[in-house]
Amino acid sequence: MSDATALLREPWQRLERQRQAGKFGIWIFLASETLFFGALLLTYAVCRIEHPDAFAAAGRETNIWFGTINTAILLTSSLTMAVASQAAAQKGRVRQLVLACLGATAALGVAFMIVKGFEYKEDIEKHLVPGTGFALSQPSAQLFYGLYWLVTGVHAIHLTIGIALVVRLVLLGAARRIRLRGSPELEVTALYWHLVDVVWIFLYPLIYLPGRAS
Amino acid sequence: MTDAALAGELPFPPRPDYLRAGSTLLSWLASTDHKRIAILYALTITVFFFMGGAAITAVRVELFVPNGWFLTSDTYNRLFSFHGIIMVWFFLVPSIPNTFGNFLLPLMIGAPDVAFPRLNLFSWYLTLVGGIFAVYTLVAGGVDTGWTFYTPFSTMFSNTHVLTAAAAVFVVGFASIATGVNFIATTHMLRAPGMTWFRLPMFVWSIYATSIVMVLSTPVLAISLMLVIAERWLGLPIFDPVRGGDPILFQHLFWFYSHPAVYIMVLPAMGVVSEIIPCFARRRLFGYDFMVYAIIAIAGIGFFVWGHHMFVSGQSPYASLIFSFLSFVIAVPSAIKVFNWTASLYRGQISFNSPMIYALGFVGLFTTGGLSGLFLASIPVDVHVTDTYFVVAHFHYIMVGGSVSAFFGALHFWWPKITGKMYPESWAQFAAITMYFGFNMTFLPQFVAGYLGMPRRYHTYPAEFQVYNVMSSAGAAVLAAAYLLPLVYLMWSLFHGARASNNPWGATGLEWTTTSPPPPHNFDLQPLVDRAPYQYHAEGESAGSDAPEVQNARSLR
Amino acid sequence: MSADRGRQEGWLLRLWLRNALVWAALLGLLVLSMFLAYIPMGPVTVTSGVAIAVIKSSLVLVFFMELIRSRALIRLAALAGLVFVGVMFALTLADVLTRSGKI
Amino acid sequence: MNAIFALPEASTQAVRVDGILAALVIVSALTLALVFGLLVSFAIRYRRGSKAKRGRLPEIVNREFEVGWTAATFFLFAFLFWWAASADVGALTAPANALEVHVLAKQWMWKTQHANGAREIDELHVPVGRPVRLVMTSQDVIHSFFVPAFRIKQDVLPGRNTETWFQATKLGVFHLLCAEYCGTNHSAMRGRITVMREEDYARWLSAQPEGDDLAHVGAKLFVSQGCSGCHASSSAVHAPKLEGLYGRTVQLSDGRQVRADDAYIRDSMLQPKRDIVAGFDPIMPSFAGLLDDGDIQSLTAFIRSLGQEHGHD
Ligand code: HEA
Ligand code: HEA
Ligand code: HEC
Ligand code: CUA
Ligand SMILES: [Cu+2]
Repeated sequence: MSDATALLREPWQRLERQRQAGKFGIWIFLASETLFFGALLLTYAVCRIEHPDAFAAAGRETNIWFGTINTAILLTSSLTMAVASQAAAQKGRVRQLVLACLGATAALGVAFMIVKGFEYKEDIEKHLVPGTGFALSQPSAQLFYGLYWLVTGVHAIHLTIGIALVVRLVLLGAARRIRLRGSPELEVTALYWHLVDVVWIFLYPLIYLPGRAS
Repeated sequence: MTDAALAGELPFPPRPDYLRAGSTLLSWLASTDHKRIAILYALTITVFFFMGGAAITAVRVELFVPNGWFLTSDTYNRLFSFHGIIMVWFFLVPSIPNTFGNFLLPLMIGAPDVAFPRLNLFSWYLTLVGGIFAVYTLVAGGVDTGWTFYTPFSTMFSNTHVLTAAAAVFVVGFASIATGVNFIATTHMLRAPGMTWFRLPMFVWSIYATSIVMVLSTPVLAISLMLVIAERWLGLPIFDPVRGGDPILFQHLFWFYSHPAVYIMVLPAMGVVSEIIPCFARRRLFGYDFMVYAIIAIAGIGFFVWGHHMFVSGQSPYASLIFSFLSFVIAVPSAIKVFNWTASLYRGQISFNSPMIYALGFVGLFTTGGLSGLFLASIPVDVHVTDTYFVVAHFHYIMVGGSVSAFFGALHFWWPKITGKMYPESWAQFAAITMYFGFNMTFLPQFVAGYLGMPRRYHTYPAEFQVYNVMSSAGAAVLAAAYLLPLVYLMWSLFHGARASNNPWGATGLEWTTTSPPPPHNFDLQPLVDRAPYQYHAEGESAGSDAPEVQNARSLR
Repeated sequence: MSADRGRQEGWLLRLWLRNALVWAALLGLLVLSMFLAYIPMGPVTVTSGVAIAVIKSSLVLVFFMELIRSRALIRLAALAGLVFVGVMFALTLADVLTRSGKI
Repeated sequence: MNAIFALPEASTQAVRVDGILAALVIVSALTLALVFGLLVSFAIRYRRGSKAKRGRLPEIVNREFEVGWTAATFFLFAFLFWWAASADVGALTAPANALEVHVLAKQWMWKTQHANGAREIDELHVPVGRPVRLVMTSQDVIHSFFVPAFRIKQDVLPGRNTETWFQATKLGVFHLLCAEYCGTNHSAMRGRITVMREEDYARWLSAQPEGDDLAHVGAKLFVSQGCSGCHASSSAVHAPKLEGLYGRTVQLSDGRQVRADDAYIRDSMLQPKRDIVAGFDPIMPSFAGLLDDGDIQSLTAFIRSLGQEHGHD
């Protein structure tokens, strides 16, 4: 009982209702995010339809190994996140497990960012930044890289927020400042994390796979 | 009315109302009470309304003569751009949803607050940050892209403060999304026992539909502006035609938001009118369930028509045909609304208090503006009148004649509830009527000027259009005066107005069952709902001839 | 007490197993899409990448995000985003794909 | 130039547009009369305390009413759409015998060029009664070519051609306005359209200073830019002959068919890999960045002239 009241917030009277509202709220937000990234992907689609060769040529210049490894990292982080949130919804004693999984999730997120950092470094060295001195001759190949930097940048910002949220949960949970079992915040964070992952799942074939076949 | 008489007899409520629960600045700026946040919003948008109005006043003065007389072209362009940006994103989009929606939504569904009170406060701060960006833009020298930010002008050619202007809108967009999420969750999760979906007042439905539009369309605005910022600031090519970018793509993204956004601006107004008309006609709302379906239909179909802003843009003619057809389709649910409001007057007991005048004004002006929308939806006609004053007249009819009227209607209707004070009725009626005439004087001539070929965003214009511009500018002066009146007498009423009773209009609706102003948590007892809204008379009867007090005693128990 | 622990380990195992299965499928699909990208199949190559991304994200949505066990309301919210993204793509591409020059 | 209360109907399209407009005005006026009429008469008749009969509501079945007016408005709107749309579709493509004029917009002027190379700035002379096709592009931002008296308007885009056409029916001088906001002097980006008798037009045209005509400029470019290295009939490279290409339907290697219009030819130069002609290798390099909009117009005119010569003999 006292546990439940610890998690309860204004204006709610019952934790169950509050949890439902939180979950519903985050899903609405995710729907909003879907349109956010949807609009970016639409931009990509239109540019690619108009310049198929430039996109193929530009896509070939990306480093598929960084991309694939990073995808694998994120997919794994989704696994640990899923386990954390599903375990926290159970009745048993799960604190250690949840903490460990959350920690792993955050670590994988950081790993992704590190790999991404190396990739960015390589891109800059290969002059794949649009503007003067751009490596490819077709002007429209710059469109691809304009979008590349933007999309991966926006994704990285989302991921950073995600990492911060997870780290917060780990710290608070480890210090027993909040109870992780049944925590609406954990559930909400997990859903956000998975969405960021879904976005990357779409970015992977669009960024790293064009132009490989020729 | 008998309010003045009643006022003395009302006992003071035993506990402080929300206005008196804490009087430090912090108790306002850190409050999570939806009613206080509503007041914060109200102050903010009032400031912005007058800023936007002042900018366009200068424009109207300049347009008195064909070749301008006190502004440079650059200043002119910055003024109308500022006007559009401020009026749309800092006044009209947040106007009814964030003030009245915030204030009334929990009250109307019998909840103590919105679902996420801290998010609610956060969203106001976002609006404020956006507003600071906007004001900074103005102070630093302004922006000259128009409110539409068309590329490649905005990305490569304008040398004004596009970045901060776009950032302002970007930030305020997130305030919209946050508010939308909050309201949707509130409507789903916090309805009082017995408050089923089909017992919701129309205003709640309209806010709910508006929130859905906000949540699903605003992110696309964010993206379109982010792309502009990225291209202009970071040099990432997206729309640059030299590098194969597609400027029309920007228009698609922009209008994917901005057409639904016009329904963000009008749906809440429709909700307001659907509350006022039954109350002052003492009639049930005609065809309640159809009104609900219509509002949902408008919100949904509103997403499918954006291309009607692009008939001459170089968009494919096939796409234009689809968009044209869908634009006609969306007029059907709008027609349902107009006819139902009209039918709600039938066999009523109509009194013409100022909210009712505004509401009736809304119906007429919205219909006029909406019908002109059908001209624009017909491709050959639009080809001729697009980007002329015909379009300017069209949207001011709906946004100013319609939505702003409804905003003022709401302000007067709920003023007693919000402040606990009555305003001077005859001044209010006078202001409402002046506004109506000033408005028509300003914008009716613009239809003609537009048809004759006067393009919009024109600092100088061919001399034959001068007649229309002079009429329009004269009307704008009347309109400005009419807008200043409420500012004065409403302020006055705060200090000298009679105390308002809980339900001065004899209206149905949960917000009228609590005290005026309401206590911090809205209701002393959890309300229970056992009937549909607008029970002004028994089913199948028409409005009775008794005084509203007597009727209320019967219908409200 | 020990019976309790036994039960707990039972569901823990199932929980891991269920999620690891999904994870394995995801990684499998990732590798698959990488290989398919190198096979020249014209438009099919592009489609395969996107189609696999759709499958992968459905897996995440349904199992990791537990849409499979969510209430109808939640599913509706998830669907709403997708529907309107669909509208945005459909109507924009209705323009882009039919601009002048093409029959 | 124009009367204050009426706008001349100076093109075939103008008559059509005004027809639709008149119908819309009538429908709207009737609707407004209905809505305002009901509002006002209810307001008077059922004002508070009036003697009008109230009592039980008559058995007007709500649902039937709603369905009735919903259906009525829907069909009315469907009809209006169909009517307006058919007028639009009819006006989409210019007649084949249309005179071709090239328009280049830039901040803040209109440059026009006739087929024989005569150039004008902020002016356009056209013969009455002949369809005129405008092929337009912009050097900087988006502009919009607007002639109120003709009821035509078309945005002019950078990096792309757009087209519109008109057939003037009245002699006179009419406004040419820029209708898409394009920066500081947007409102000063105005010009004049002079509609002349056919023979006056011919005389005017021949009196213009000898501009290099577009096709000739194009022919020079065709050599200097190296096009002829592949496309000339003597060339060893396997590239399609361009004679008679213009307006023909081209079979592409991926099975699509495309009409060789200005946009297609433009794309062929800027993005050759996009539409590969069936039977040829995608070896043509992109000329994006090498050719500006004016060059492209000239080359297009040249290719077009090849087609015409072919047709004549
Ligand atoms: C609140 C704002 C609002 C609203 C509600 C609307 C509503 C509508 N608008 Fe408007 N519009 C704007 C704000 C709004 N608009 C703005 C700001 C612009 C310009 C933006 C810019 O370029 O800066 C614009 C521009 C605009 C254009 C593009 C013009 C151009 O730039 O070329 C078009 C074209 O189709 C259009 C159409 C419509 C239609 C069909 C409706 C419909 O929803 C109207 C439906 C209502 C009715 C039709 C009236 C009621 C119906 C009846 C009473 C039925 C009976 C009728 C009969 C029997 C005939 N609008
Ligand atoms: C959304 C809401 C909204 C509102 C409420 C208004 C309100 C008004 N608008 Fe605005 N308008 C737009 C939205 C709105 N507008 C948009 C989106 C555009 C397009 C911009 C673009 O092209 O990018 C536009 C453009 C626009 C133009 C076209 C400019 C051009 O194309 O060149 C004109 C011209 O008359 C105009 C007039 C007016 C007038 C007279 C009012 C009046 O109703 C305003 C009345 C209010 C006041 C007058 C304020 C109160 C009085 C004072 C503050 C006293 C004055 C004080 C001093 C002078 C010190 N508007
Ligand atoms: C290296 C050789 C080469 C050069 C140089 C070249 N082209 Fe081509 N062009 C080709 C080939 C091969 C094709 C057919 C394949 C294709 O459609 O891309 C072609 C196709 C075209 C077409 C489409 C023809 C059709 O039948 O549809 C046009 C138009 C064209 N070229 C114009 C030009 C112009 C103008 C230039 C100079 C500015 C130019 N080309 C320079 C090789 C060349
Ligand atoms: Cu050119 Cu406006
Ligand atoms: Cu619109």
